[in-house]
Amino acid sequence: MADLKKKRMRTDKIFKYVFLVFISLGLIVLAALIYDIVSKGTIMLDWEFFTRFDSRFPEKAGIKAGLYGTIYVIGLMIPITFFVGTATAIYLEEYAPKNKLTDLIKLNIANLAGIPSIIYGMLGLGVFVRYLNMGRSVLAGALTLSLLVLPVVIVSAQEALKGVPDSLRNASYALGANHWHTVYKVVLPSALPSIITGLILAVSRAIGETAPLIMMGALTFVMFTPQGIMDSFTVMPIQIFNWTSLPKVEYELVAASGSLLLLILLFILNGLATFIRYKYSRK
Amino acid sequence: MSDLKNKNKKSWTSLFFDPKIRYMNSKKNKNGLVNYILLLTTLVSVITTVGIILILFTDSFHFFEQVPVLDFLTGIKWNPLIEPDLSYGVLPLVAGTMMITLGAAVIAIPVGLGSAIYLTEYASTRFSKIIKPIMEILAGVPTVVYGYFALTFITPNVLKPIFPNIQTFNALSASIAVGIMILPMVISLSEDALNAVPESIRQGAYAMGSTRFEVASKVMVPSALSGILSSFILAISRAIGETMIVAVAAGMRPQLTSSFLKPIQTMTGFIVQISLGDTPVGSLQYYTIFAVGLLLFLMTLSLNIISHLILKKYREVYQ
Amino acid sequence: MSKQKVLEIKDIDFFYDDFQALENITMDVEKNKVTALIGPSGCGKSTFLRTINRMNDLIEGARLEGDILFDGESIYQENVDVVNLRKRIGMVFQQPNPFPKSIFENVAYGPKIHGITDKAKLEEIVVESLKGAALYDEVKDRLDKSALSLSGGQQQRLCIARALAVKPEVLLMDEPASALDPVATAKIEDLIEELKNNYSIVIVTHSMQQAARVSDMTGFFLMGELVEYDKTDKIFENPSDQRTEDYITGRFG
Amino acid sequence: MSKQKVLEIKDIDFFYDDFQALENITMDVEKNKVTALIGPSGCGKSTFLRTINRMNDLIEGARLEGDILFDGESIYQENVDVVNLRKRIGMVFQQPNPFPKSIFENVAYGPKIHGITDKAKLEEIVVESLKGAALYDEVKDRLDKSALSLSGGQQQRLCIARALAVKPEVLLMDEPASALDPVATAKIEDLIEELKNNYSIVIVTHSMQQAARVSDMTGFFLMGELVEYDKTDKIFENPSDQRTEDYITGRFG
Amino acid sequence: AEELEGTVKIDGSSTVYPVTQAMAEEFSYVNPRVRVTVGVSGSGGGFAKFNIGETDLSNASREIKESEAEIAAENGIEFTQFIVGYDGITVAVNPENDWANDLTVEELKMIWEPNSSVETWSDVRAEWPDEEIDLYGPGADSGTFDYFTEEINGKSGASRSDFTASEDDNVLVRGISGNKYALGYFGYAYYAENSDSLKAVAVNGVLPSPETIAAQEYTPLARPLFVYAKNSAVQRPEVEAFLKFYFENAQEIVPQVGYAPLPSYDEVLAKVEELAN
Ligand SMILES: Nc1ncnc2c1ncn2[C@@H]1O[C@H](COP(=O)(O)OP(=O)(O)OP(=O)(O)O)[C@@H](O)[C@H]1O
Ligand SMILES: Nc1ncnc2c1ncn2[C@@H]1O[C@H](COP(=O)(O)OP(=O)(O)OP(=O)(O)O)[C@@H](O)[C@H]1O
Ligand SMILES: [Mg+2]
Ligand SMILES: [Mg+2]
Ligand SMILES: O=P([O-])([O-])[O-]
Repeated sequence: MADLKKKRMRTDKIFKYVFLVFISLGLIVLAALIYDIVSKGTIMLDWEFFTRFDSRFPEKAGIKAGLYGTIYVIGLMIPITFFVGTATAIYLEEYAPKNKLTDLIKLNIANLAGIPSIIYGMLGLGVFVRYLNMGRSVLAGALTLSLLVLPVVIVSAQEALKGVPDSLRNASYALGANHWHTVYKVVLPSALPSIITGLILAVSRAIGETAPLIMMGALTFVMFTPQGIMDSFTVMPIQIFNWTSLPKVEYELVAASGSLLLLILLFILNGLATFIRYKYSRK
Repeated sequence: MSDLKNKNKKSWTSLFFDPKIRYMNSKKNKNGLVNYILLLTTLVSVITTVGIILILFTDSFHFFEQVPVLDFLTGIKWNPLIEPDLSYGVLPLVAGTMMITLGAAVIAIPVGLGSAIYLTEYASTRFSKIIKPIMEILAGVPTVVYGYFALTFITPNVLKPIFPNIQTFNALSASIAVGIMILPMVISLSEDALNAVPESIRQGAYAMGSTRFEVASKVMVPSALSGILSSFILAISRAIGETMIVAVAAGMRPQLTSSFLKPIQTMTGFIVQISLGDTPVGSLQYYTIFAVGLLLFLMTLSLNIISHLILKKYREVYQ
Repeated sequence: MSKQKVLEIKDIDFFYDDFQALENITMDVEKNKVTALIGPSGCGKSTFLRTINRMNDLIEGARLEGDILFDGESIYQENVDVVNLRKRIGMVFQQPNPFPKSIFENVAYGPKIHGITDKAKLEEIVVESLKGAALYDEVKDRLDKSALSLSGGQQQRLCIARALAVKPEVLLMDEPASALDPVATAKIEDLIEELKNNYSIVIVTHSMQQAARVSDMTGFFLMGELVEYDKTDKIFENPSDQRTEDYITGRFG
Repeated sequence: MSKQKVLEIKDIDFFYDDFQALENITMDVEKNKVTALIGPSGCGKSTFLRTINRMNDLIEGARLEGDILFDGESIYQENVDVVNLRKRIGMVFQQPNPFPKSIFENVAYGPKIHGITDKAKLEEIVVESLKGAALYDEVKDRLDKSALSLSGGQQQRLCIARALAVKPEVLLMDEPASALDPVATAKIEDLIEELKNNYSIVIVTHSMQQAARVSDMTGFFLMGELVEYDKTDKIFENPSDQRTEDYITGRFG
Repeated sequence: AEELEGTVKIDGSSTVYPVTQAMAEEFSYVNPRVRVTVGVSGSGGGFAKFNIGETDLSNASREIKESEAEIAAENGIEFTQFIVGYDGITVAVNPENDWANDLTVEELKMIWEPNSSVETWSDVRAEWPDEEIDLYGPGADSGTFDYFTEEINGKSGASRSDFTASEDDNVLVRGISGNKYALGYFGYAYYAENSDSLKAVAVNGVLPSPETIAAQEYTPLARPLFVYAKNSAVQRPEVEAFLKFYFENAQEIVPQVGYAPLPSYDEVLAKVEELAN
C-alpha cells in the first residue's frame, strides 16, 4: 500500500516535469524564432525601412508598399468580417430555430474553418479576380481574406454571444423590449469585447497569410501605395517571400527585417486582444 | 384560446426563424427587415462553400476529361509538367502531405495536450494568463517566417548535427515547423476544453484523494475529450492545408519516400508552385491544380465530417 | 371597501413539454397589495410568476391552458401585444441582473425603448425611479459609472428602479433578496413596503419569514398545486390545510 | 460515556488574499454524530468545511492560521499527505458532480486510484457503496449507463456512494440537498440518519428545518464567526446568543 | 511640364525580373506618379497574362512560342519583341565538389535528357564518385528551362523529371550549396550573387562570365533576354516613357544585375520611337 502511494506520487511528479518540459519547448522555440529574426532583422533595419519602397539594392529596400498594402487589405477586411461575422453569429445564436437546417449551416461553418487557405486563394482567383473581373486588386484580396477568416470570426462571435447570460436577455424582455432591441442594445454590447478579441486574433492570422494572395497573383514589385480599392498591391509577407528569392544574399537580412516588423505588428495586435480580454473579463 | 398553444404552427418563416421571436416582438415595431439582413449575411458562408465546390469541380472536370480519375488517384508518379513522359499519379503528393501531417501531429498533439494540462492543473493562474497570449503570438507568426526558420535554422542548426546526411530541403524540418505552428492551436483549444469542464467535477476528483496527474488523466481529459479531439482535428486540418512552410522548406520534389530526411512535395506545395509560375489558363497543367485542390478539399472535408460524427458521440452535456 | 382585482388567474395548467408544472391554479391578485408565493423548491412558484408576464413564451415547448385576466382582459389572446404587456407588468429576478452599462443607462433603457428620447424627460424618469427604489442617494454622484460596480444589494435595487422606470402597474419579484446579505435584504423589504402604495406586487420567496414580514396575502404551492391561498396572518397562524401547516412548521422544505 | 472527538478545530483564521473569511473558529466535532452548520449566505460555512479536508489548498492566495486535528493529529503539518487525508475525509458537494463516466466507473474511481485492481473486489465495493447510499435498487440494472442520465437526486446519492467507496471516516456535505426536490431531499436525509452509525458527518445547510431534523450538534456562523455551537435542540429552542435567536426566528436571513 | 501619370503592368520571367525591377525603381524616382508593377511568374506565366491583355509588357528569357503568339493574335494583341541583353545559363555545383570542373554538352544531355540513366556521378564519368547526383533546375514555366532543354536536350520542354524544380532560383542556389553531390542550372545573375557558395562548371571548356557571354563564347547556353511590349500600350505616354527610360539606361544597369548588355541600344530606342507614333 505504501509502495503504491509512493508510485502514485512519483508518477505525479514525473508528469509534472514532463508537462513542464513540453510547455517550455513551445516557449524555447518561440524564443529561438524571435532570436533568429531579431538578430538578423535588426542588422539592416532603420527608420527608412518603413518609408522606402522596394529596391534592387538591399540596403535601400523598404517595406512601404507592403505595409500600405497590408493596411489597405486588412483595413478593408476588418469591417467586412466584423459585419458579416457578427451578423451571421447573431442569426445563428439569436434568430435561427433549432432545426436540421441550422445544424447544417453550423456544420458548414465549422468545416470551412478547416479548409486549407490555398483553396480560398483558388476561390478568390476564380470568383473575384476572374469572374467578377476585379483583377488583382486590393478589393479582391480583402474579399478573399475575409472569406478565409470569416468562419473563425463567426465561431468566436457565436461563443461570445453564448457567453452572454440569459439573465440579461430576460431582464430586457421583462422591460418590454422586443427581440431586436434586446439583441442590439443588451446582448451585442455585452458580447462585443469577446467578439473584438476574436476578430483581432483572426486579423493577426490574416496579416501573415501568403498562399492565398500568391494564388491570386499579388506577387508584385510595386513602387507605389494603393490609391483605391481597385489598385494593385503587395503585402508584407509577399514582399518577404519575394526578397528571399532574390539573388543577393543581403536580401535575407531585409526579409528578416520584414519578418521582425510583422512580428512587432503581431505583438501589438495580440497585446491589444489580451488587453481587451482581461479588461472586460473581470465581472 | 391561448396562442401559446399554437406556438408551433408551421409556416415557412419557422424554417429560418425561431418562432419565439415573433412573441418577442411588438405589433408596432417588428424589425422584420433586420431578420432578413441577418439571414442574408449567413448565406455568405453557404455561398462560399458552394463557390469552392463549383470552382473546384468545374475546373477539375476538364482535367478528368483527359486523365482518368483512377490513374490520378492510384498513380505513383507525379510529373504533370515536364515532357515527354507526363504522368498524373497523385500519390506522391498525398504521401508528402501525409508525412508532413504525421510529423506535425506527433509533435503538436502530445506537447500541446501536455502543455494544456500543465496550464490548467499545475501552473498558477497568473502563469497561465501570461502564457496564453504568448502562445497566441506563436499562432499568428506568418507561415513564411516559419518556413525560413525551418530552412535556415532548424535544418542547419538543429537537425544537421543529429542527421549529418539530411538534405537542405527535407520533410523533417518542414513537419517540425508545421508542428510548431499548430502547437498553439492545440494548447489553446485543449486548454479551453479543459477549462470548460465544470469546476465542480474537478473538485470532486480532488476530494476523492486524487493526485493532480490522476485528476488530469482520469477525470479532466476524459471529460473534455470531445473538445480536445476537436482541437486535434482542427490542428491536423491546418497541417494538411499548410502551404508556405512546405513550399519553402520541404523541397519541391514529388517522390514516394519513407525518409523524412529527403525533399518531398505536398499537395499544397504543388499548387503554390504552379501558381507562382502561373501556368497558362486553359492548359491541362492549369487544371491540374484544381484537381489537386479538389482532392485536398475533399480530404479535409471528410476529415471534418467524420470527426464531427465521432465527436457527437463523445460530447458530454453538463448541467 | 370592496377589493379590486388586478389579476385574475383562471384555472391554469402549465406544461414544459410533457411535464406538468402547474395544475389547476385559480387565484386573484389584489391591487396595491403584496402577494407572496411560498413553497418548497421546484413546486412551480417561478413558473407561475412567469405566466403572468408571459416570460414563459421564451421557453420552447412550454404550453399553457386556462386564462389570466389583467385589468379584466385576457392576456393570452392572439392579439395581445406581449411587449406592451411586459411594460405594464414589470419583473425583478432572483439574481440581480443589471446590464453592463452605466447606472443611468440601466434605468433609462426601458423608457428609451418605449420611445422616450427627450434628454430632460429621461433624466427626470431616471432620478424618480432611483428614488422610488431607495437608491438615489447612494448613487447620485456616479450615475455614469458601471452598474457592475455596485454591491449586490444596490444592484438589486437598481433592477427594481429599472423596472419602475417603465411605470408598470404590477411588479413581479422572483426571490429578489435570496442572493443578498441580511442588511441588503432588510432594505429591499422596506422598499417593498413602500412600493405597495403605488404598485401591486407579487413576490416569490423561499423564506417563510420574509413572506410573513412583507406580504398581505400568501399562497402556498406544492408540486404544482396551489394548496392554500389566504391572508398572510391566516396562513402563518392558522392554516387550513395540513400540508401548509407541515411546511410552515418546518416538517419539510 | 465520554464523547470521542474526531476533529478538533483550534482557533483558525482563514483568508482569501486580504479578505478574512473565518475568524477565530474553535470547535470539536464528535464521532458518529451529525454536526450541522447554519448561517446566512456568505458567512463562511463552505469555507470552513473545506478547511477540514484542505480543499482550500486549491485556491490561490488562500491562507490558514491555527490548526485542525484529525484523530488527534494535525492536518496542517508540512508532512501531511493531503491525498490520503482526502481519502479519509470524504466530501459531497452542493451540486451533484458525477464524473461523465458510467455509474459503475464513478463509484469505482476512488478504489481504483487507491490501488484496488481486482475486478471482483471492485464490484463488491461498488455494490456495497451504492447500497450504503440507498441507490442500488434504482440503478442495479444499468451500472454501465452514464451517470449523467440519472436524476438530480440520484446523482447526489451517487456522489455519496462515490465518497463512501473509499471508506472515509468523516463525511463533509456542503448543502447536499439544496439542488433537490422535497422527495429526493427526504431520501438524502434518511440516508444521513443511517450513515451516522458508521461515519462522522459535518453538513452545511441553508435550511434551518433540515438542520433541526438531521443533526445532533449545530453551529451557527455569522460573518466568519462561529456565534454559537451546541446541541441542536438547545440551539433551536433556547439559543444563548441574541443573534442566533434572531436568525432562527427569521428576523433576518 | 505636366507630370506623367498612369500605370505600366509588367509580369513574366524571373531571369529578366532583376533588370526590369531596377528600371522600374529608377523610373519611379523620375516619374513618381506613374505606377509600375512588376510580377514574377516565369516567361510562360508572363505570356499567359500578356496574351489575354492583362499586362502591358512581358519579361521573357526565351522567344515567344508560336502557340503563345497565336493566342495573342486571337485576342487581337499585337506585340513587339525587344532584346534587353544576354544571359548565360550557368551550370553550378557545390564548392566542395572537386571533380566536376567542366562538362561537355553531351554530358549535360546525358544527365538531363528524358529518362536519363544517370543516377550517380560515376554514371557521367567513371572516375567520378559513386554517389547519387542531386539535381536542381527551374520549373516548367520558366524560360530558362525551355531554353536549356532546347539547347541541351534538343527539344524545348523535354527533360528528365526527377529533379527539384522551382521557379524560385534561390531554392536552387540553396539546394546546390547544401549538398556536395548536387548539380543545377539557372540564370547567371544568381550565380554571380552567390559565387561563394556555388561553383560554376565550364561548358565545353568555357566558364560563364559577362565577358564570355557578351563575346558569344559561352555557347550554347548564352541567350538573349527579352521584353515584349503590347503595341497599343506603347502608344500610351507612360509606357513609351518607361520603355525609353529602360533602354536609355540598359547599358548601365544590365551589367549591374550581372548580365551582358547589347553593344548599343540605339536601334532598340528607334523602334520604340517608331511604335509610339
Ligand atoms: N425550462 C424548463 N423546462 C422544463 N422543466 C422546467 C423548466 N423550468 C422549470 N422546470 C420544472 O418545473 C418545475 C417547477 O419549477 P419552478 O422553477 O417553477 O420551481 P420553483 O418553485 O420556482 O423552485 P425554486 O424555489 O427552486 O426556484 C420543476 O420541477 C422544474 O424542474
Ligand atoms: N475563492 C474565493 N476567493 C475570494 N473570496 C471568496 C472565495 N470563496 C468565498 N469567498 C468569500 O468568502 C466568504 C465566505 O464564503 P463561503 O462560500 O464560505 O460562504 P457560505 O457561508 O458557504 O455561503 P453560501 O451559503 O452562499 O454558500 C464570502 O464573502 C465569499 O464571497
Ligand atoms: Mg424559482
Ligand atoms: Mg456555501
Ligand atoms: O523565369 P524564367 O526567366 O526562367 O522564365
